[in-house]
Amino acid sequence: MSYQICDADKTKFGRYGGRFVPEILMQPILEVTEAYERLSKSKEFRANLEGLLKNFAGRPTPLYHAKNLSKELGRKIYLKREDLVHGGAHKLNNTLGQALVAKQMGKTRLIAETGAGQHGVATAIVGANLGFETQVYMGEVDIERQKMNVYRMELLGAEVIPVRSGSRTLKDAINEAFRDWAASFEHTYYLFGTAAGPHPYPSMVRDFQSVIGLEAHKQIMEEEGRLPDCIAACVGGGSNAMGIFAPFLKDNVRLIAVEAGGRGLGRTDKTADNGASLGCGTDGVLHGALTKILQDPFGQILESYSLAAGLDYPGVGPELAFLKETGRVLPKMADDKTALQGFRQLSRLEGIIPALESAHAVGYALQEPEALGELAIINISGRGDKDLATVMEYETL
Amino acid sequence: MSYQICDADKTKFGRYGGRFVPEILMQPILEVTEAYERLSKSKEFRANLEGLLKNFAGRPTPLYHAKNLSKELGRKIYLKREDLVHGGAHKLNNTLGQALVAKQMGKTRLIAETGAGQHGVATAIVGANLGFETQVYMGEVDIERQKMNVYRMELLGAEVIPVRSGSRTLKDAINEAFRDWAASFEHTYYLFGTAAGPHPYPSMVRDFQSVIGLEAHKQIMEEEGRLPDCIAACVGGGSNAMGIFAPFLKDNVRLIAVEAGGRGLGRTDKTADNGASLGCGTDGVLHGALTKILQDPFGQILESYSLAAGLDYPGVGPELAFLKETGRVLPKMADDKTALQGFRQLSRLEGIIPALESAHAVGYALQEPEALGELAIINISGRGDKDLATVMEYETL
Amino acid sequence: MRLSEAFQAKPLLIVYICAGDPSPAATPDLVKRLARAGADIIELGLPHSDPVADGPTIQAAAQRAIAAGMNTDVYFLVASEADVDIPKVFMGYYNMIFARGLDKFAADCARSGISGMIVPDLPPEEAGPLHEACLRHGVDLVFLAAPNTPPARLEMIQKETSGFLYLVARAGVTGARSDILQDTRDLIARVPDGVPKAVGFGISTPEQAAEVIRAGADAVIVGSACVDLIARGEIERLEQLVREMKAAIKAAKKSKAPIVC
Amino acid sequence: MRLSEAFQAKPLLIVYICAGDPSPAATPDLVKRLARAGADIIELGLPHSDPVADGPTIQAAAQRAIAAGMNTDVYFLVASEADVDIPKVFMGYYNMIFARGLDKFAADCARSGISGMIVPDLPPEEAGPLHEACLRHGVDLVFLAAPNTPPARLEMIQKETSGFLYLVARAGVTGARSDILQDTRDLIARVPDGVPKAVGFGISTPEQAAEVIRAGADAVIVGSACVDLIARGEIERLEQLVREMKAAIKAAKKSKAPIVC
Ligand SMILES: Cc1ncc(COP(=O)(O)O)c(C=O)c1O
Ligand SMILES: Cc1ncc(COP(=O)(O)O)c(C=O)c1O
Repeated sequence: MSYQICDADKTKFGRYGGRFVPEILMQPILEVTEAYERLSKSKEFRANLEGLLKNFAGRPTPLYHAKNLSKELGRKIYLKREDLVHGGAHKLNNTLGQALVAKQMGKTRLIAETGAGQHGVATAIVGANLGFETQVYMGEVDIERQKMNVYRMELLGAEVIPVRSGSRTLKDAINEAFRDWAASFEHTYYLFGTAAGPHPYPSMVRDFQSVIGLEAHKQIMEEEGRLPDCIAACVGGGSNAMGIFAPFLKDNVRLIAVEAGGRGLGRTDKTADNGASLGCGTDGVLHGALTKILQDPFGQILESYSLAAGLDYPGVGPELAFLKETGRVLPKMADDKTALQGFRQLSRLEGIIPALESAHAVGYALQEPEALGELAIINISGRGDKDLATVMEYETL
Repeated sequence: MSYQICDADKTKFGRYGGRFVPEILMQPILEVTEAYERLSKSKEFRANLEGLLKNFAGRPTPLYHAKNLSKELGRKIYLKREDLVHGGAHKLNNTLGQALVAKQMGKTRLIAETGAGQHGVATAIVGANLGFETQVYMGEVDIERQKMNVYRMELLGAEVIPVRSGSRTLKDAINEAFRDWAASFEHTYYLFGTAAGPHPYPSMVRDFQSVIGLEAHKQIMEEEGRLPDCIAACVGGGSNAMGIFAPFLKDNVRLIAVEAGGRGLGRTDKTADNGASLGCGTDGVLHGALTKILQDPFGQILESYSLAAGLDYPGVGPELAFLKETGRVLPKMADDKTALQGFRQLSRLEGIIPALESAHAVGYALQEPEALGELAIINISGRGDKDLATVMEYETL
Repeated sequence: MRLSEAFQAKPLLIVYICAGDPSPAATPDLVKRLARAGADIIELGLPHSDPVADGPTIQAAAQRAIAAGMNTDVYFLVASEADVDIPKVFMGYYNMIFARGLDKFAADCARSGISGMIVPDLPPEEAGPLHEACLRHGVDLVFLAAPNTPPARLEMIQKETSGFLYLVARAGVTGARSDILQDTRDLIARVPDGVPKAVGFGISTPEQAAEVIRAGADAVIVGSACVDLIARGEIERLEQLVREMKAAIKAAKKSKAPIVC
Repeated sequence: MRLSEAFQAKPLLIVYICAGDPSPAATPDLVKRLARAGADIIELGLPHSDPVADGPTIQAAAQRAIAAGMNTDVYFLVASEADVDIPKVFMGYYNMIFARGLDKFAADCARSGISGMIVPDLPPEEAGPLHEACLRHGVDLVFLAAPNTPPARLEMIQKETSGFLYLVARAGVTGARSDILQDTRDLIARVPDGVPKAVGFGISTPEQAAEVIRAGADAVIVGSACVDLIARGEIERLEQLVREMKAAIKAAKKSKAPIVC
């Protein structure tokens, strides 16, 4: 396994990325950058992380040939099984890596933001395992709709701090975590949950998540003796997508980023009916990076919408914004209904209940199978247990 | 990997086991016996199963050195991570194996019983994946308290049939499944969920689950260069325990079977306050086998009790009954409170939320660490996500 | 009376009831009424918490009986009191026998006038010890054969059974059904004439009973249909049903040409 | 008036308010009152949906202002109307500027009498294009330095800033606090005398303001304390606070011996 090292002076992907943060946070962020650059070259650090990925997180995850789905779609489909990672999603790949960075930096406290609770749980897990005090910011609205994950975090010894500002969802939880960090950086590490945010987070998170793609690259060559025609992954902030895409960027593989189409393309003054910042967003600055965002003409951030809490974010990582611009990554949308179809179909056909987020990639594949070519990989970023209540409720609507 | 083959004429372990079933079921059971014996020697069958275990179920599962728990207990503790198996518990090891047997037998329909829903979900998963019609019997009481697992089964395309007879729990679901099978055996395979029931189920389920112990045996030798002093596993019917114990039976390793102590040793006319048939039961026949059971002086089966639905069963597999008699396996109890302590402690110390069932083994270890020796393995048979509502509710009592 | 003796006077009607349903006190009288109505053998069920071979009707009867205080001690009291001059046969699950001790159980059967035992979850392979106890106390141990029992096994069961051979009419559990299958006819045909054979599971009407006798059975066992009437408190209709069944099998015995229904 | 001109008459009191709070219509009058009460510079905030550098007080003000119809177009109307003879400085997040277009934004500032811009989420590294736009339109671009800004970086920021240097009084976000830390004193001391330096974040009382001036600052920025009074509708107390602050820093300037509080 080898991580793509981010280069000291390169904080941007084309015009995207950068560090648009208050001065008080520049020093903490530069320290994280420096620590990560140093550690990513350290054999000991990598051995340590690889040990945890293997023995604690349960890696490698299988690349599963989904025979029934393949038959349904008339092409050969493999599923990358991040649903089997400890905690139930790819999120732990990143939290393990960053928590080890935090440890090496001598920090004793972790803070994180969470929307659906998956990154919060993954942070609480590493907090417990590696002995940090852990506090997770979560919007009040999200706390209400994700009670079980709140309880999981608490069981794991983390404190969940309700965020009452703004739209009281993920976006505001991130704001609040930055505010905390601005006062606490001395002992505290901000463990960001997706491949967005100020540099070095987009690169670092992509690197830690690229274990997905590195495994998949090796596995598909072993199984098929060739690379896939296509890889599809869902996109919230972009961490699972960049994780599986990164090791294939130089290859002739079509990379499809499936965003939340939500209820459609509608907008109001303050809200968008989707979470499709890559497909429908415009250039802007959110959470420390210049990227594609959902905003009004004046630059106010819109509240996004998706049935999948993990895709319900008005921004996206800057590297994906760049890769969209260059045409290397194709942004696509799956709306709520399509995602639900993916959710049901994968459950029935293969006995795998995907996360609603991942179900967007599956749903897209069901709708546009030709886009997948003859041999494709779909990234199943997480398992759907967390979404049962949501889907049940949606059904009765 | 090599399975311990069960011997054609040997239906018993000492005086335990056998086939106490209605004549109408003898032929179906003999056919299963024959098919299993034949297939367990078939290279193709084994390759097929190993493929699914690796690529679909996510095996091998890690043997994780739990550093914080080790420190807490003053000895070196490894956790066998069945919580990472697809579906969330060791149950899939067995359902994959048996479903492949059923497929080879030309059956088109699977039936199963379930208590907490874990075996039902594991059956629904293989039913979906391998293309069976699947029906799962589940007591009305259990349906009420395990709504999420009912919904999971339905999502996976299985039908959940409510059982209204008897105590309307697991025991009665098994009765009902046998009744179904007595009329449907021609096309239907009864996929039994634990290492109990009539021969060949106890041997077959043990064999399919012994992948746990075979992996652990190899892993502990790789890590430590020696065998553990002790292995602890929880016991409902005994499948996860026999699965990890079997490959160590000939070794000098102390094997501890932790049963549900429930509310204590109390009994009424019809109920016991625990699920400790190995520790507190007497010889009797239940669900087709002579074994240790919880019964009144006349032979009526008592309703068992445990906060962990998967341990809430008044019987136990015959092989464990035999191994208890010979002294090879030590039966121990952990009551609800101790299990909850195990649940919380493992969550906080290691970032692993165990199933309430597995938490019994952890709780026992916390209470009697000396019993573990210097180097021990605890089998974490499943993950605790399914138990969050139960634990939350218990807390507020 | 030994069962073999009873089987001299074929065709026989064997009536199953669950001891203790609706109450232990009611059972002896019920047995006597059934005998008077024409039953040739009474199959007296000992209720079990987990009656895996039984359908909903008999399960419910067992639950009522247990709730009404039925247990093994009471069972034998009731059986003694049900003093009739036709044979009584125990029917119940092995664990109830095992719990009391095999020898004691067989002895209690003998003492309370029970001629034989039917244990639906005890195949011959597991029956050795009980068989011995039964021999010691002169109690027959009746085995069952089913439509799916293969020839070699059927032969073994025929050899092992005593009193009579219980032929399971069709796949499934006890409970009233509306037709008699070809399977059942085949099974009856597969057993040589010398073996006394009673057919049960799902026989609920005089027509079915007659059909079974015409197919070659020596006896018909009727259970759920009777239990159902007891559950509804319709004892007179129960006696009526027994009378009709008896008449039907007698008539069938005479005109042995099979009727397709 | 250019900011550098204003800094001739040290010590200065810079007062922050959020444009549009409680309503766009109210803002021009508020600015005039503050100027009359003694403010030397008005920092006029453009509310943003995601004010990451701000504490609860200013967040709430932004939400009120947005709800009351404040947007960038309205902002510049309001700023023009707030016709005072002290400098006005824009304060707001980069995305609002970026969305309008950097050049247009700087031009609008110049047109509506805004002398400078404070953009708390725009470090010098990212500020190149805006800097150019500001130069084109004669608007100062003020950078911030914080207690944890290391020496080399502080030097770079000093060089890059124009108008004055905004010193962040302490770790955290905007919001009233009760003490001034050693960190702040150190930061003030680390900036050479030639650089005009204003200290903000958390200064809410005349005592704190005085202390900051005694520590060597050229100006004090007060924000949340004022916003809080506006939120409560206590405009006279706001004017009173401004008067007291102004008096305190003037007095402090004369007797420059530091007081520990
Ligand atoms: C299972 C799962 N998949 C995908 C996502 C989206 O995040 P990202 O785009 O960073 O992979 C989330 C976020 O919570 C998630 O939980
Ligand atoms: C996680 C888990 N562990 C243990 C058990 C107990 O079963 P067994 O004793 O067969 O392993 C169950 C049963 O449902 C279970 O779900």
